[in-house]
Amino acid sequence: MAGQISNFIDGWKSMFVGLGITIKRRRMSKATYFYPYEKPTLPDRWRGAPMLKGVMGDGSTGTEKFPNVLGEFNATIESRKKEGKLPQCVYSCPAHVDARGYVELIAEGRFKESLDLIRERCTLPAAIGRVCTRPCEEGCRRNYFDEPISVRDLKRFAADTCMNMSHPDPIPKTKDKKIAIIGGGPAGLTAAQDLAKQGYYVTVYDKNPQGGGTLLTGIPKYRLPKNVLKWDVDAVCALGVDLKTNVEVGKDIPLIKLIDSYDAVLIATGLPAGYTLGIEGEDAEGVWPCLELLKQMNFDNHPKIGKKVAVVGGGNVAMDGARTSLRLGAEEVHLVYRRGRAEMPARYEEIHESEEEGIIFELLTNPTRVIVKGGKVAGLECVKMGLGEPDASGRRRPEPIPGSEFILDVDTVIPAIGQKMDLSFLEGIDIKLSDRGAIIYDKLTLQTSNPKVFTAGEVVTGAGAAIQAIASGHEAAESLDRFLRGVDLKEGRTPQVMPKLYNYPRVPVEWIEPERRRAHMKAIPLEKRLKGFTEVELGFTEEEAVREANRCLVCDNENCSGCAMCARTCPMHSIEVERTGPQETERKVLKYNVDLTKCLFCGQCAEVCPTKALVMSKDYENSEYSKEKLFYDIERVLRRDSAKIEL
Amino acid sequence: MLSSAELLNFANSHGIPLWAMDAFIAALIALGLFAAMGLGFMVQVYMERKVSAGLQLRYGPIYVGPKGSLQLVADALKFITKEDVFPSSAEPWIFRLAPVVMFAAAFLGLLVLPFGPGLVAKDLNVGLIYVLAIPSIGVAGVIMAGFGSKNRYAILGSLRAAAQMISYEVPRSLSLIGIIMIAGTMRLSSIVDGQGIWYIFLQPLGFLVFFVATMAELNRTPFDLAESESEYVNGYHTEYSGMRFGFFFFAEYMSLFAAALLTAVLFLGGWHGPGPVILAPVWLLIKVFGVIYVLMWVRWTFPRFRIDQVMDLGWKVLLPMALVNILVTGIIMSV
Amino acid sequence: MSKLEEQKLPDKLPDSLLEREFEIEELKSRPEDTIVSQELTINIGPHHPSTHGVFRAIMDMDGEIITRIEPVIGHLHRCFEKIAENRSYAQFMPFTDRMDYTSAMLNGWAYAMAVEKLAGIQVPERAEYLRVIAGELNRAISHLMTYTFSGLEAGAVTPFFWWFEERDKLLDLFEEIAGARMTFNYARIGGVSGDAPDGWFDRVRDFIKTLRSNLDEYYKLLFGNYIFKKRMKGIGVISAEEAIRLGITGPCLRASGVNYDVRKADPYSIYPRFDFEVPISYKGDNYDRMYMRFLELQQSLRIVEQALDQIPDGPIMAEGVPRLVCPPPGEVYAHVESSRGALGYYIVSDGSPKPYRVKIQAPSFGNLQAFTSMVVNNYFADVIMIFGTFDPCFGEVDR
Amino acid sequence: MSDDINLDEGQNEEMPGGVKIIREEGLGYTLTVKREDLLKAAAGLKEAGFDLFKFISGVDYPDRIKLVYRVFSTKRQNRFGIFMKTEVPKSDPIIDSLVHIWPAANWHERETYDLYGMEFKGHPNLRRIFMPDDWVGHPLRKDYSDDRMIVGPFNLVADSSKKES
Repeated sequence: MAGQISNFIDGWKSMFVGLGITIKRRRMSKATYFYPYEKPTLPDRWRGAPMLKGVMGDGSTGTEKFPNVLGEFNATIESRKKEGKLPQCVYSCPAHVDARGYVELIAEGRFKESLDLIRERCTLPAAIGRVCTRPCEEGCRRNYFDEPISVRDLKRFAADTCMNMSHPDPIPKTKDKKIAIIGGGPAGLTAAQDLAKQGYYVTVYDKNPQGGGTLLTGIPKYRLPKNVLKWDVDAVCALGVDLKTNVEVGKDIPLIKLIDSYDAVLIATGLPAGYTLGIEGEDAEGVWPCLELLKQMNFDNHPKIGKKVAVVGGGNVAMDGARTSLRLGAEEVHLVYRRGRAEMPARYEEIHESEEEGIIFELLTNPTRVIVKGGKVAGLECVKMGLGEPDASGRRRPEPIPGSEFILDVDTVIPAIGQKMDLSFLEGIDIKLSDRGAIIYDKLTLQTSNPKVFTAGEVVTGAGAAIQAIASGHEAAESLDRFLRGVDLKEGRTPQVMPKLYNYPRVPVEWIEPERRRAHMKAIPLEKRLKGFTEVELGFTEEEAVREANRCLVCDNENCSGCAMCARTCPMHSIEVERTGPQETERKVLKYNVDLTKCLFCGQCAEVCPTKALVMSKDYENSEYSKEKLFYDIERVLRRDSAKIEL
Repeated sequence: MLSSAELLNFANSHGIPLWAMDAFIAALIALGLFAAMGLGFMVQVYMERKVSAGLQLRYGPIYVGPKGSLQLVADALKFITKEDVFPSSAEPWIFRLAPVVMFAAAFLGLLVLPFGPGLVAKDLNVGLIYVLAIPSIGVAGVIMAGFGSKNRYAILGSLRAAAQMISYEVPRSLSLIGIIMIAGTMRLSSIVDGQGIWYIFLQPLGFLVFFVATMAELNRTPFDLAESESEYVNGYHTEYSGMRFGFFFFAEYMSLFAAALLTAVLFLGGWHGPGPVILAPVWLLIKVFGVIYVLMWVRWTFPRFRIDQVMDLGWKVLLPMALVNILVTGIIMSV
Repeated sequence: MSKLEEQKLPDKLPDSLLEREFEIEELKSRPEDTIVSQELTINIGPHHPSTHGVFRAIMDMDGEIITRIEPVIGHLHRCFEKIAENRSYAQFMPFTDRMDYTSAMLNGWAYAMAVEKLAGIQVPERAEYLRVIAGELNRAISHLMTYTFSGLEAGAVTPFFWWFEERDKLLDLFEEIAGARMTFNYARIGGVSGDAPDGWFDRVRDFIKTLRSNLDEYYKLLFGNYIFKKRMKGIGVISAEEAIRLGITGPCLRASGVNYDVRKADPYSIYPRFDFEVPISYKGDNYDRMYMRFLELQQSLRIVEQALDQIPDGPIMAEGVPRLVCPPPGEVYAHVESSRGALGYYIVSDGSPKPYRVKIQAPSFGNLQAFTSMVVNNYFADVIMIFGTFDPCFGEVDR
Repeated sequence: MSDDINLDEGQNEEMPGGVKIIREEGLGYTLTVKREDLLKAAAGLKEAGFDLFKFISGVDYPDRIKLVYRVFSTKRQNRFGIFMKTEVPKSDPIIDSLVHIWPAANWHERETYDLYGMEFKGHPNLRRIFMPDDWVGHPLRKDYSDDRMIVGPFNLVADSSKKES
């Protein structure tokens, strides 16, 4: 009975507690408002109906170009990057060549203007167009859908088509300052071109018979023919640069004389020498340092090598050395590399082509001794290696496996394990050197301890792609210009924007339909390649180049380029896009229609739009739309008339 | 109201037969009550919406008229203009008569209820029994609605409502015996006169039982088993629409007003309140709308009982409490 | 002949559905005074206030007691599995929100996790944390929804409107990161679609504080209420073996005493970093099923708070994930603890950008089947209450 | 999830013909069984403590239909699930029902019948569950398509715009 009474009382008590709660809630603030009209502010990621900001070829302003204005170029690149208007291809290139710009000019058929735009930032277009490691293609947005645009080959096409045209006319000398540049490599020539454009007297000293630096000596002829390089160098000299070849500073002219007679000096000597293996028997006859071999081959005095060759090293230089020795008559070429295939620094295409040409890869082996018989090389003793933990550079440290020595019977050994700078001409000059023999310089202004002397190129940045040397050449030009104008070097100067390499997403090729595929460069057949030093890749025809250039999505220019990537990703297939064909020069979007009856407002099309023209407007879903407004034709999509949307 | 003497000589002087005179006056009073109830209906609907909105963190009607006041006119118009669907399978006459019976039962209940010291249609000396007996005819209306509309939900709903209304008649009546014992009479106006101290303080248990039983009688939560949305989709008036449903709605709110008036009269001392006599009806109305507010407040707080729990509560809890109340009152009065 | 045009009763159903003529001869053989009662067949149609979606049940009722139930589902069947086979992996993402529309974030997350497992994509830390925060908040609100819906079914309308209040505040938060209020489409393969705008985390903390302070009021109003207890306690009791036999997962299984929560049994994503308990009780009646949800709601808020403290900076999308994801051929299964149980995706891929087969394991499908086979011999009012505590979401049941 | 499958000796005999549970990448523990001894394997699993039935997924290959069952064990302390795979030639899609072992499989089998046309011998109430009863065809078959599909099967790669780079 007692339980029942307490239960009875609890029951009634809970009634009054309930009443108390409801009455207390009366005065609570009401968050609900009259949706959607009274909603104070719509968050910026609010997904209304998809809407285009602008369309290409319909009275829209052209895409923005990035000319090389000496002082402000770094500043414009950095500000565009912040606003999100910098396309990835321009961002990924160390020298920020305006890839989007010149590809679009090619698409419109204006090849000469395209070449001029390339020349702004890349001084040797034909050469770089053949040898560059393509960082721009790694950043291309088209990787997300199928295959990137072949930007490097288009650069080469632009240079090749304008090769028969005349060189640019010289620039009048307005300033009476004289600049000496030691080393006619990519860095030196870039600085020379920029300073010549400013009207300075520029003289370049180079010890090789022809300008081009490592591009001349290090790159074999089948990849970069010498007449093409010569055309490029002449184009730079035509601007008024005085190039003195076969003059070695330090031997023919002492550096101290240059520093006194010129107002400023730029050291851009690059990395001519190679590291030695440091193993016993290295000075025997038949051991060719790789760079030396490539240099002799490039100067056509046909170095004689034996039948069986062993190239030591895994970089691009080693690949070139191996393929050159094949062309110089070697039957059997072994490539000896300490680490595994994944850790090889050479480019993927290089490794692939050398395998095609029949080079035997001796991976995970390290040479320990050169067997010498009568002063000549008779074999190379190597040891098998096992891979341990990754070292500082992230590559796994190789440890020799005891007792696994074996002998490669070869008669020529070509060490190619890295390049070294040659600063012999600096004796007696008061330029401070670091304990390891490198020049001490200011990272931002590239100035050495002697205020009149600057450095640029691989001599300071270390081995890398040619385009990196060109980028530091531009920096040096800006410093020199400021130095000669007496302006403080550091004040108001934005450092160069260093690109971050993208993790290259690969879409498997078999799922991409043929006409969306990337135009691949045709090459001469395999047997003809080994015969002589004719160039392997044949370049694009005009029709191929324009078609490839039209594949470009013209990223981040806030005007729809009709690439139909949004139509591909729309789950409900409610977007219809039509643009002018790939061959017509004038690119126009003929029809753009979003069928709002099918659209889910899921926002994936706006996310994927490479040009950032398609955005989700603030229209409140279909509550706003009557039946006939539901078909969003081009006029409506551009929403020029409804002032309601402020974007 | 008018004393009967003046009426008589007025009738004779104009040669109107007596019965015609009474009929005319009755019609006049009925019309007055109907108008009052119409106005009360609108106010109650508006109040219901606003109170429930308040409790549920909503705004309630705002658009129609200043602060939503014209919403009640809109509701009334809605009932009148809506199409009056007549289901083909329904029994024609039972279906049509059900709302009339419900409405009549509720309307007759008002005859005895005083609105002020003299303002009562017919001050019967057995007013209390009358007021308890007549509204229970409404049960017949409910059953007629349920079976008339041949809809399974309606049948089940009406059976539930009937069971509930009948079984709560008993505790409701017994809880008032305490008052009769104290007041000594069953004439409502004299009960109000006798309430120096409000009967709620004298009869707390009685008030509690009466209040809960009234809620059950009116089919309001926590006892609205009849038209529970989640189970029987509006119970017995599922098939009704338009003005017929309007009558049901009108009947419901009228019986709500009548029950609140009865509670005010019996327990809260009718029109007793400070200030001159002319203010009496105002006090009464304030108390009535106070009771209505509590009823609505309860409605929007509590969940619903299950039908067998309702029966248990009715017979096993409220009835004994009513009897105990009578016992206690008897002991106290005899001492 | 589509389902919509012609609502013909399936004629193969047992004859009790049709208006049963009373067998006259059988009546004659009875003595006069026996009361003849006839079972009433009632059709809780697809459109009914308390069916949580489009569920149709044809019940035979003897008075108030249900004697037989015949469920008919499939009204909301859009065959997502067929749609998935015609779309690329990224294109199917918005459809996952249309399954369990009350906790859409968890669906997208499960699907994305399955594809990432298949394609071997590593999701960055911040994206994992954002997914946990969004998922747990969504779970909390959908648990609160089930709790207040059962109040609505029992007749108490007020807590239902309070829940709208809380949900509206949460949807404002989700609007800022995902851009929509119900079909968020927030998860992406390899990460999430939007980073949290600045100040968003503090707003989430405020939201949790207010929700937590309101929780004891919700508790007292419904659970504390005598009437609600009478309606919930001891009704629809399911033992542990019975629950497992019928294939229930989620809070309803934990209410019967089986401790199975995917977040603890097979910890996915970054759940091992949070400490939270899985509430469990043993009576297995309506009250416990609802109480489990109430406790889980509080645990979810705890997880969100821990996630808010530990969230690192960094990218929100894995790098190098192409839009046209082509995972290698193979099979994968990934499951998530959604608000209604274990939600899993079984994907077979043949290397092409389109999945070869996507099977969605919906927890509500199993729960609904368990409901229909255990509900007989209850009051009709209790059937509605038990249905409320199972709370199947019909976008998920019918797929 | 612990790696070792410590199925006690008692259960191993029931397993038909020494079929071993392997750990497949991406799926976890799987058990591939021939069609005939599906019932034996299922009984063995039930005996081994796998009692919570999760789902059946049919997969429509050109010549055969693969059925994947997923069962979870709440009894075993390390708590994991197992996939059971069988294959049925397209010519006679008949397999014995598992309702008597796991009653929860009832609706899942009806769904597989509805969408794939798989006959389950011994199922108490094999009717369509999603589609109306007189529906023609089984939707999830690869060769099935009707005019009602919102967006017809399309070649993902050829998108809607005609002239396109």
